[in-house]
Amino acid sequence: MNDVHPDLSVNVGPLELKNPVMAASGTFGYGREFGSLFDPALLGGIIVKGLSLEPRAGNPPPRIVETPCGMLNAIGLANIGVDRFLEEKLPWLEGLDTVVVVNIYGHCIEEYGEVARALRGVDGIDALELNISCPNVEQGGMAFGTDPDASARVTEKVLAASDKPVIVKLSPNVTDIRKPALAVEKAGAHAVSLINTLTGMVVDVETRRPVLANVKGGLSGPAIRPVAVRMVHEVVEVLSIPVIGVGGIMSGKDALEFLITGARAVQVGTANFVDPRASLTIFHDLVQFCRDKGIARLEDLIGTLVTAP
Amino acid sequence: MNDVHPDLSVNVGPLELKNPVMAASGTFGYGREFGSLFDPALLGGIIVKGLSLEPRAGNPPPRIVETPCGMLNAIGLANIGVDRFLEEKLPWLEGLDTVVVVNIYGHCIEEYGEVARALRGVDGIDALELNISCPNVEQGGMAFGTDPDASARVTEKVLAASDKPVIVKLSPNVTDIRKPALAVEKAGAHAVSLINTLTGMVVDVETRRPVLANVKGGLSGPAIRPVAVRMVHEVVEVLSIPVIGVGGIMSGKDALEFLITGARAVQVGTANFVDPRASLTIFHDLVQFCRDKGIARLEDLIGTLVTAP
Amino acid sequence: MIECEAEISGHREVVPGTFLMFLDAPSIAGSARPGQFVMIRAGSGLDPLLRRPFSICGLYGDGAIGVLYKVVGRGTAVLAEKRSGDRVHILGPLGNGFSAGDASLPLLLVGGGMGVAPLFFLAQALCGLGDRTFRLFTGFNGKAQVLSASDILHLDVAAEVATDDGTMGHAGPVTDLLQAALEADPGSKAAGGVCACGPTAMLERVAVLTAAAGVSCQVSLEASMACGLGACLGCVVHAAPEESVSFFRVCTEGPVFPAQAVDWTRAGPH
Amino acid sequence: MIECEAEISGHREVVPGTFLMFLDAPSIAGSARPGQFVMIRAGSGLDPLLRRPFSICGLYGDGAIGVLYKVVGRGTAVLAEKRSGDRVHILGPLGNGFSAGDASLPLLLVGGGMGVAPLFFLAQALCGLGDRTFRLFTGFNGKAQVLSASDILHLDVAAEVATDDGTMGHAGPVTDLLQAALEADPGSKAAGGVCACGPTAMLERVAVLTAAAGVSCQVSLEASMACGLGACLGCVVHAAPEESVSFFRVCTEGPVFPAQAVDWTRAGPH
Ligand SMILES: Cc1cc2nc3c(=O)[nH]c(=O)nc-3n(C[C@H](O)[C@H](O)[C@H](O)COP(=O)(O)OP(=O)(O)OC[C@H]3O[C@@H](n4cnc5c(N)ncnc54)[C@H](O)[C@@H]3O)c2cc1C
Ligand SMILES: Cc1cc2nc3c(=O)[nH]c(=O)nc-3n(C[C@H](O)[C@H](O)[C@H](O)COP(=O)(O)OP(=O)(O)OC[C@H]3O[C@@H](n4cnc5c(N)ncnc54)[C@H](O)[C@@H]3O)c2cc1C
Ligand SMILES: Cc1cc2nc3c(=O)[nH]c(=O)nc-3n(C[C@H](O)[C@H](O)[C@H](O)COP(=O)(O)O)c2cc1C
Ligand SMILES: Cc1cc2nc3c(=O)[nH]c(=O)nc-3n(C[C@H](O)[C@H](O)[C@H](O)COP(=O)(O)O)c2cc1C
Ligand code: FES
Ligand code: FES
Repeated sequence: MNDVHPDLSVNVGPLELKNPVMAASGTFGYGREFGSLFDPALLGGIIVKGLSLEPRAGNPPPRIVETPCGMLNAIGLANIGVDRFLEEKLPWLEGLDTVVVVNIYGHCIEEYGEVARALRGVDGIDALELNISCPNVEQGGMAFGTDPDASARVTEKVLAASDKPVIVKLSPNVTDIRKPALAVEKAGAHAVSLINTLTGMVVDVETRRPVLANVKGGLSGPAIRPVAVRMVHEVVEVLSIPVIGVGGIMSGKDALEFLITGARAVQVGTANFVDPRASLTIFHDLVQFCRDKGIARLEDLIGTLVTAP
Repeated sequence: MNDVHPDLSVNVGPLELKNPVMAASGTFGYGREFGSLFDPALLGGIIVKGLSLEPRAGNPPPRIVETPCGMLNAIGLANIGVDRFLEEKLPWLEGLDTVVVVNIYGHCIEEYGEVARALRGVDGIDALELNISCPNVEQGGMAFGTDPDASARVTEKVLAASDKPVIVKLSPNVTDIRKPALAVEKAGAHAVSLINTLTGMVVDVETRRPVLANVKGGLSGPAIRPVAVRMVHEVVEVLSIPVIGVGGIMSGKDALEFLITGARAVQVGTANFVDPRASLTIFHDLVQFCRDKGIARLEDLIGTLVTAP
Repeated sequence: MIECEAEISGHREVVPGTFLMFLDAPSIAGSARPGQFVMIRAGSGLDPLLRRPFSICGLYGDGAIGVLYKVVGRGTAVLAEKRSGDRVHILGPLGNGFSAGDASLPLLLVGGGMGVAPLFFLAQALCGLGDRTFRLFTGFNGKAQVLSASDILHLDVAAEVATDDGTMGHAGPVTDLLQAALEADPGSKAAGGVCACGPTAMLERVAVLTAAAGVSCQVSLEASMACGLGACLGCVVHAAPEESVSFFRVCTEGPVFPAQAVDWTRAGPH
Repeated sequence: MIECEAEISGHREVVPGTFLMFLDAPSIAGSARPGQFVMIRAGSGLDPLLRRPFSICGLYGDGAIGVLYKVVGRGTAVLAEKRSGDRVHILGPLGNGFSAGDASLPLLLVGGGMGVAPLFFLAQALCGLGDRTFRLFTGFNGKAQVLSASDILHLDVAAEVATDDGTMGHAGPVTDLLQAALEADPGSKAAGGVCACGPTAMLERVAVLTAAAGVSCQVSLEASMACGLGACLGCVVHAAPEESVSFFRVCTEGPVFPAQAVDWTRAGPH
């Protein structure tokens, strides 16, 4: 069995991935940063840092702090803006034989539409991922993602402006993750990815100040994996569009928790910092697991979770 | 400074604690389990395992599993019921010179009231803590704590039936923790404690089953501390009743994060498993911190967080 | 029962992947009974977080306890990296332990895999009693995994060994040896009872055999644990329908239970 | 820049709480420039989680790099427990490093506390160039904390030392020594530039002094880091108002910056 090559390809709605391991937005830059360590084209997909219409400087430092089995970040969605992305980053990405997803966001619904329009018809971009975890300026800074209606309206706006498959990335900071999931499905999203970061805070007891200049930040890393797996489980039970699992994936075994639960692909985030080759290792772990278990198509593993006693 | 004895006493509304370190419900049994390791009376308070009117057997095993820097539990609120508690456990607790809080719950609003009534006028019980994170059978099993109105009604019901101060323990599995907090304050709660566990899930990739027989469980331990500190911060900003901080406290430094943020006391949970003397050590850490910093009254430290840049 | 930071006074790999660790803890050694266990904090940091339970496999020199463990995951892997002189936090002795039963008749000890650990301690204690006779049956996957009582206890206890692959002793499950012993002695007047520890499937088989033979049987069970003190209610096993309760806490009501008190139909894989 | 598991070929405590670790990493040593750093994964498990950044303090033997670090928290504490022969994952060399500037004039190297690390490597490299002259000023709290270039580099570089408590060398901040050197040389025709690393307050002072003297100055900065590769945008510092950008990433645009490119008013405690 050890010599056969299991088929790891999966499709996420209209997207065909050579394998289910993608690099999560904001943790893999524009891919090239990792290019001297391994070939990013070996991954199932690359999701670039969240992009807005205009360049954004982001929050003042400190922007990150380690927490138990995780980290908080308050980058403030710093990014180079659509124009520079298209000029400086996309050409290299376009050369890669893998799926390229552009993560976009705005501070009002209009802005989401504008970014989508600016990327309309651009070759080399296989899909858009909407980060709806960022503050909704129109509605008092509460994140779009915490309001199912706002989530749906953002999705509709982007679908209307774009010619690309749209993945909506859900915020875990909600009472019932199924509500925004169902709302964006109804609005026409091609897939959902979850989870984005949990909001957290760390206090420096010496200075009696929050460690992050932004006071609060987003919690990521293995610490949040049980919450992510639970939410993916809740969402796959009610949704018919595909789900991409994200949150604390450090190893192939962790990725399998999401795939078995029903995610059709996974995103690796914080692990890229712990080991810049983590996503590649996770891919290799999956291949090995399929071989050991005699699984010819990883597809057959997806959603095989048994919950009956 | 090292020889002076800083005053660690704090009051949580009507409750006078000799120090702010309490043992969290469900992690310290009925106190006596730890009695051969240290004198529980040295703590500011003991909160016993969640009590219901009738004894409950709880969930089938496995009930617990370790997660990165945390653990999931699905005990199912197993407990010995009010009668046996009063006969077998309270007498010993009554003998302790510390605050004894009884954590109670029900599966319908009525049941909360009944437990409160059964404990009415009982000596040796200094306060009640309402666990509203458990499923609301009347409303399709969604936790009371995720619905501000239900939270308020439970609080009113208990206040009407009880002669004791009432602490309401908030669930973190909500979009906006300030809503249930404000609702129970309005309903007359004397204090709130937060956070209870975050709902999570772990999958055994070999058996393709959830590790917990109950499928989902509550995530606790250091992994959730940043979320707990953030929620305490959000709640102290809007509430006028006292707040007790809970979640991932392993050391005095961790407890200080909550106190500086504005919690008037803290609860130590999972740490009791990692080190059965953890709560005592945390108390000693606080004394040492006050000495090192020349703080005569710990009271003066509470809520001194500086968030201005 | 106490909590202390014990020095590792010895540590060696007895068979591939299985280690014997000696911990200097006089106050624990002084009161430990066979079948009791300790909770060991494997790491100094937060990963692994919880302590891990391990049976006491014997007493060594003055004030040391032995722990015989197999590397199965993160906690045991971290433990395996410790060296003599390192210190670890331990809590114990915990649980109830085996009861010796009718002293006039020989005890039958049945251990499978790592389940031999508490039985080695029991064998050591029985040898100490001198007059007390017993037979020790141990089962393993193969010769390479065999844990020898004499090697680990420095006692000449001649265990009767069974291996699944037949590479040593009887070819088959260790329960065959128990079955033979019970059948060789109809009405089993010669058996003062059975003490068993090992995989659940093996224990269930032991329960069936002893029930059929009318011999009293004590089994030592496992469960995932957090506190080890009876406080968290995390370590339960299903009680037999006849019992007054639905569940037993392995850490305090156990880990040793009368075989008939356990609901074997719901005892699960481990 | 590569990622590899490097063997620790040596490890000693040079002054209380500060350690010198040698890492066998020929491919990193082969391309490392003074001022560059490596990201070291201190633990094998999940605590600590992220890698920690450390300057390369010099090259040793064939293919080893030196890391001089102080124990300040969990990651460095775990690192301090490692022994020769252990292996750790490292990523590097990272960052831009110092540029040598005008080769005809002497460089002034100013290091405070652990900030001496990258300057030791620079001193080693300058000695290697032979003809290149330089002066090394180092500052510490007291004699007990003094890190000697000759001890750590096995090079006879006579550093001019300052201590806050006056227990060794000049009594006062190391910047006094720089100030004296600059004042001794009006118009500072004799200074090919200043390279500094240390606490932010010290660096700010160095920036002021060099600006006043019209001497070019490079400073090596610190920031909390996650990736070290320019991908996470976590490690930024405020750029001076004149700069075209608001922030610089310390890991890639730095850690070495022209002193005037930094917004010292918002450079923060560390
Ligand atoms: C009372 C008692 C006595 C024990 N005595 C011994 C002993 O003497 N020697 C020994 O080697 N082991 C013993 N065990 C089992 C031991 O506790 C586990 O092997 C250990 O906790 C695994 O920790 P880990 O971090 O290495 O593995 P984990 O990473 O925690 O788990 C790895 C694998 O081990 C399994 N596992 C985890 N916890 C347990 C458990 N409590 N029991 C069985 N399997 C488990 C998991 O399901 C998983 O498949 C005992 C358990 C109990 C409850
Ligand atoms: C480019 C660069 C080069 C460095 N070179 C060296 C070196 O050669 N020798 C050396 O001893 N240290 C060096 N540092 C600092 C070193 O990275 C930190 O001391 C280390 O990360 C602390 O890790 P910890 O887990 O022990 O402490 P933590 O538990 O992470 O933090 C403990 C304390 O250290 C502080 N701290 C955390 N991270 C940093 C940081 N990046 N910079 C400064 N303080 C920090 C925290 O604020 C906290 O007060 C360098 C940092 C950078 C960015
Ligand atoms: C430093 C950092 C920056 C991030 N930036 C973005 C972003 O721009 N857009 C986005 O949708 N998610 C962003 N995320 C969230 C991750 O994509 C991912 O959803 C989250 O970190 C959980 O996965 P993990 O635990 O594997 O990191 C960021 C995460 C981190 C740690
Ligand atoms: C095993 C276990 C049992 C618990 N039982 C209860 C309970 O009965 N009632 C309750 O309100 N909270 C219960 N909790 C929640 C804790 O009191 C606490 O709120 C939570 O664990 C977070 O704190 P920690 O991270 O310090 O453990 C339990 C937690 C654990 C781990
Ligand atoms: S382990 Fe906590 S009750 Fe048994
Ligand atoms: S550390 Fe990630 S960008 Fe600098």
